[in-house]
Amino acid sequence: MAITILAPAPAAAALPPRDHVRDSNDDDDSDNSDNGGVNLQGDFDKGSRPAKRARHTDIITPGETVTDDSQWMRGHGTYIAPASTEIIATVAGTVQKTNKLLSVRPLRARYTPEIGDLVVGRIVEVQSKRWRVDVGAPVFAGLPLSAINLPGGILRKRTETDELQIRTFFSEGDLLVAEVQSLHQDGSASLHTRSLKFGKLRNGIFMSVSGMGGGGGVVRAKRQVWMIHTAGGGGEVDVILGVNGYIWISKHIEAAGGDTAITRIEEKISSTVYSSQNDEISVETRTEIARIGSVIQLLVQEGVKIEEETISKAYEAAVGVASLNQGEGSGYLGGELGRIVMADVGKSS
Amino acid sequence: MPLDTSSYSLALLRLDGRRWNELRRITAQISTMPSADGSSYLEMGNTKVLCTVTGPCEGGGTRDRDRADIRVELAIAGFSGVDRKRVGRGDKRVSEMVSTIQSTFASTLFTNLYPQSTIHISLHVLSQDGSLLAALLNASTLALIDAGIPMRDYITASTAGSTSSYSSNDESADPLLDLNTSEEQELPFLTVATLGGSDQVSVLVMETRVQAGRLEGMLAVGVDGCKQVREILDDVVREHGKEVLKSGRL
Amino acid sequence: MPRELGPSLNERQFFLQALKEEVRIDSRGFGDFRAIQLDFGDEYGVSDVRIGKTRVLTNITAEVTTPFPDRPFDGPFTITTSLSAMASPSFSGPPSETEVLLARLLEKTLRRSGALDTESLCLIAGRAVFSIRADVHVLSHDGNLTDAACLGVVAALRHFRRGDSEVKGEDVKVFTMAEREGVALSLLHYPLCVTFSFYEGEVVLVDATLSEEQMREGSCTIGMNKHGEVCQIAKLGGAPVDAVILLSCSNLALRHVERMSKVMEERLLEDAKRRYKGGIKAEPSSENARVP
Amino acid sequence: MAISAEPTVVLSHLHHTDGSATFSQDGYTVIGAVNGPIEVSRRDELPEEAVVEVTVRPAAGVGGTRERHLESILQATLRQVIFIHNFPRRLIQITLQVTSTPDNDSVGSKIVQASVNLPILPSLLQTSVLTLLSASIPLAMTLTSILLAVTPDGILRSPTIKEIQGANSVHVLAFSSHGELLVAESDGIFTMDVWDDVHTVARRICCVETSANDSMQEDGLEEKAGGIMTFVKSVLQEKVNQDLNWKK
Amino acid sequence: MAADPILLPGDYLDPKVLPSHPSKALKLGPGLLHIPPNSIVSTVAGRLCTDNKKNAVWVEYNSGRYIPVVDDLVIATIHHSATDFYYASISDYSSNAILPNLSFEGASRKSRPQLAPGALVYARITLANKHMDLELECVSASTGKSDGLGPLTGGMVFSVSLAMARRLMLPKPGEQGQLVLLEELGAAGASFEIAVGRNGRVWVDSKSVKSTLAIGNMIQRTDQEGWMVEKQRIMAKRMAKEIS
Repeated sequence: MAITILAPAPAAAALPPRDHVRDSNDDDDSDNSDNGGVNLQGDFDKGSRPAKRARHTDIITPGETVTDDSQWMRGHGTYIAPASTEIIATVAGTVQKTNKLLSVRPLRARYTPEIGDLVVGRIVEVQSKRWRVDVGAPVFAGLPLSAINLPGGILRKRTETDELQIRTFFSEGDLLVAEVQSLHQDGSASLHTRSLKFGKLRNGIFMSVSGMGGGGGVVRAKRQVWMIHTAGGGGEVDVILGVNGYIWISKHIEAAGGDTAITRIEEKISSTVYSSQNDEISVETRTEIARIGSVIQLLVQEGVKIEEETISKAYEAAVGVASLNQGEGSGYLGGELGRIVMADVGKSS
Repeated sequence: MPLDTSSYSLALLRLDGRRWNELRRITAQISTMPSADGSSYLEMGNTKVLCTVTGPCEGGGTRDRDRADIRVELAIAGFSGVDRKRVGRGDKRVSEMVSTIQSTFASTLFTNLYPQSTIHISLHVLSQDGSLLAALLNASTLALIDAGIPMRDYITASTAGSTSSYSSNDESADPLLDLNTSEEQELPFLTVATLGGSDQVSVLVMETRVQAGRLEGMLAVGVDGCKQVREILDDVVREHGKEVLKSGRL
Repeated sequence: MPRELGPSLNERQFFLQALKEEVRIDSRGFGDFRAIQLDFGDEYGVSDVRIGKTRVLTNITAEVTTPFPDRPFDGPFTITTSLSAMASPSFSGPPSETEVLLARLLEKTLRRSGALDTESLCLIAGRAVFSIRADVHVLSHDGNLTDAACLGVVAALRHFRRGDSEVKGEDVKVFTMAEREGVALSLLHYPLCVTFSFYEGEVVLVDATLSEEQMREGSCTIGMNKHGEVCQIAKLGGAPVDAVILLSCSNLALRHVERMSKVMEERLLEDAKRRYKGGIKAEPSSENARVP
Repeated sequence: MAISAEPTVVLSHLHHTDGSATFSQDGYTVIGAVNGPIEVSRRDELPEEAVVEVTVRPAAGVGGTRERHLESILQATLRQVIFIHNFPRRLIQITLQVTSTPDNDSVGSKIVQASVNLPILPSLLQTSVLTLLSASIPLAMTLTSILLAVTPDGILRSPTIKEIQGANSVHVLAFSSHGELLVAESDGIFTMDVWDDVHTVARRICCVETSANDSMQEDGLEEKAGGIMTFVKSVLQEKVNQDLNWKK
Repeated sequence: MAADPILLPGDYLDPKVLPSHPSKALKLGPGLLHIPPNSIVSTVAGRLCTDNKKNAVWVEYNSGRYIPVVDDLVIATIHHSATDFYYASISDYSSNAILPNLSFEGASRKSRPQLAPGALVYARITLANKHMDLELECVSASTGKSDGLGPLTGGMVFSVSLAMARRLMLPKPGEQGQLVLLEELGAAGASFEIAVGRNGRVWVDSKSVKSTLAIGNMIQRTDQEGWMVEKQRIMAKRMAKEIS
């Protein structure tokens, strides 16, 4: 075995005394500069060596002390080391200060429910008086039978008959949009759908961007549900961005009669709200729904936050790109097309 | 094939040209897999591992109802080693590593924040060249940070060896940091993992015979190696964080 | 799946308070073992180790087999550990984590450290070797199975006698104990395990009972021989412990290993004397001399 | 060491089990432990009676078909002995660990051992019953068991391995405390007449020949050497007296 | 030596040994089974005991697993809670017993004790049926008072044999059970609280860790080593001196 023997080091340095090892950190730098030629590629530039690093970045990482000032209270993403006042980060993210509350918001994390969140979820289990709903949180959320609009009137009392036919409202696999009503001690959420905005979802497609970080991908915004007037004869398409990173894109269905009397709406509830049957959806609408889906996927890939503004812009750009490539009107926005769309989005913002 | 260690005392360089206290090249990436809650890819020299974290998600609390369970899966690819041997599911060495990783993070993560749920850590070994357990622990730490699961501090790991085997009572033996496969086969070594680059040792595994007196030196080098690894991993996380901030996702 | 209750909150609190006052529930010192009792069976290679209420029975057997093709000179040495419902109902069913880790620890301490000279088991290279098998039966589990099992296997290996053998050309003849006296195995060193349990970051207990094990935050098993060679260290996760404490554990381990080695030495000697008195040659015939 | 023909018993010596016993006889030593009645997994539970689980573990190696066969005999027998209707949806778990067998005459005798199932059966049966008694699990009866070999020289009690190998047939019989035959397992060639003889001999050895409902006359029967029932009774008497020494 | 006969399972009782009471019906205690029309058979190994006053007969034995009987007092460990119940365990590997949230003194829908998993309660068995889940209560259903039942805080639990638990709970342990340890400890000035569960668990609390341990260990040793009255007296005095 051929070994190139490099010039031996001076004899004095040949045997590093063993008790010396503990201080080796101190000589580390000198050691490294000695053999600068052997610089490890994995080593980051010296300026960013932690010992010398000025904490100019806003990123804080687990184990890092946020403050040792005892006037702050610790919030999410931090802990206080036993027998000290130091508040230490437990996640990698940015510091957030709310009054005297200090918390670290992770760069990315699973969705943690908060009261008032609009979420899209999927029924995973039907129990006698409630449903268990996957909302992408650490544990399933609950939707009590008492927290939905029952057919035949908003104010109607729930009866045993309703309990027996609980599956006629929601059954396993059904998708719904709901609001977080309350939180339990273990962090699990209780949902409600007691508004016409909420309820069962149909006539569309489901997407999950929770991989890009629930809180990070979809942000809590003023408007999470809106309508896009699509191009190409697709008509109106609804977009629902669940704060939990679950997204629903569907054909817009006009509530029958528009703003007629409330009693009419109630009747409406009974007939269609819990239907699992899709309406007639034209090919054009389907194309545009798919295009919006692709747009969102593209934004996720590019690490752009998902909100009404970015989606609308990107959608317009995508429509523009599609009109250039007439005849190849697939909604697919991978590769080159995606780059063009993103360039357009960048220009307009 | 026995490893020729005789040249070490001449040049004080190891066969791959490193000094006694030098780590191999460590490169790592996080958020490598968008569909997982957290993911990482880590290379320590030619040891390459992939880690994905899913969760915390529903179902769990079997050990303790007030905490999340941690489930670890470890798959060692048949092509990862020299002998291309398939590692079965029932392999005790694998079970031991799985149990070590599970137990390490069970006392590092704040699992009490996620009662009745499970955190899945799935590890894939693509290539093995020594310090496997250390690489797995490091990759898991990164993926767990990426998943935003609260932890006390980084768990970082490295290996340390000694330049002469147990039989030769060589007083002048040097400790070595971060062993590769051929060094592991020939020399006594240990794997050590510490919390946050401190002297707090979470994992200490040694499977070879060595004089007790040599332990201190090896442990000190190993602990120091963990400290260095922590800085490298921390830089990876910070770099990634900066990018995320730049793209305006937060 | 039957489950164990585990210590109640009251017991946990009481235990931790007692630790603060430097008291253990069974009023032992933190660094003390329970009483160790080592017995040997009537047959060779059977050891019965009792540490407090923990009891482990080890049985060594030898058989002539063909060696593995890649190791033609080595006699295979296997250690099987079985935790049955006898030790705890939760051990019925597939091997538990406890069982796998115990097997691994014994394997690392005894096999990887080369305690048994496997080459001495070779009769005809590539054709015939003695294969040695150690069956470890846990009869009662009140903590610290590892140390008990390791002591049990080493003691049983030292106690074991395989049948004497003769090789004539290609033929191997193994004599029964009646025909010729048995041959002791060749052991290169006698590694033993000492397990430390950690609490509250700094309290270190030796030889934890089952309930102490259920309440510990971490543990470390050190395998050593009396010459001060560390054969194996296993701190497999758990709460972090200062490196200095771990090093002091290895010093403490040596003391216990020396003590256990002495117990083993004495008991082996006593057993040898007992056997000699009866006349080892007279032994086989006694089997037939039964009460009519 | 010398193999004692007299059986020896240690009762309730294992920690963490509900009952335990070590029984040695004819060179066989078996350690038994019982847990129960305990929770049983949903999959295995019986709605009206207890599940009886018997595990036999050999001294060396892992259990195979031989052990499974012994387990099935034991399980069927013990279900008759235990009041299983008292514990519906519960489990009574019996583990029998063989620790020594009397066959060290020839090295590597595992193969020989594997072909012979019966000789160890009486020890297993006796151990399991003693273990159940130690756990105070309600039983309908106690049980005594014996191994007999029919050789050209006549019927032998507690035969050695060699004698078994030379025997025409081997029989294991077990009797309840009321003298009813519970187990009859035979191996070899024999006629019904021979079997009848075997039955008579076995019954005489196992059961204390007395009117069944008179339990207080045992003193007079002590001389009847070999009354296994007497032996079991004296062992338990000792245990009960020790346990209840506080009770006047 | 023993006046009372030792019984083995399957032994028929001699009608002569049965107590004969003119008016009361014969009561069969543990370990006996009535096979109609008029045979009585033992099911365990133990000693036959009779009580002529109560016209009762039973088998005294000490071993095995605790088998729940209605009205027994037990020390149970909370396993987890559900909306209306706590699930509590009274021995390892047994299925859980049900303890209603409201069966505590003064408990109402609004205020009921919050018990974490692992907490101990001293409870009475209200339902023990082989086909049904065990049920417990920590309050007397008739008076609404706890009568000493309820959550146990602090202290330490020691395991003893089932017979020892019975002896500790006898109305006159000294006379009926040759057990004077507790009285002697009290007389020697040791102060402590004790709760005995029929399931073989004894809870002890006192002012210090050391004395609690000493008392607990003494109870265990009396049980395991079979200390007679004299020995109990000596040891109790010695211990009282040590801990005071």
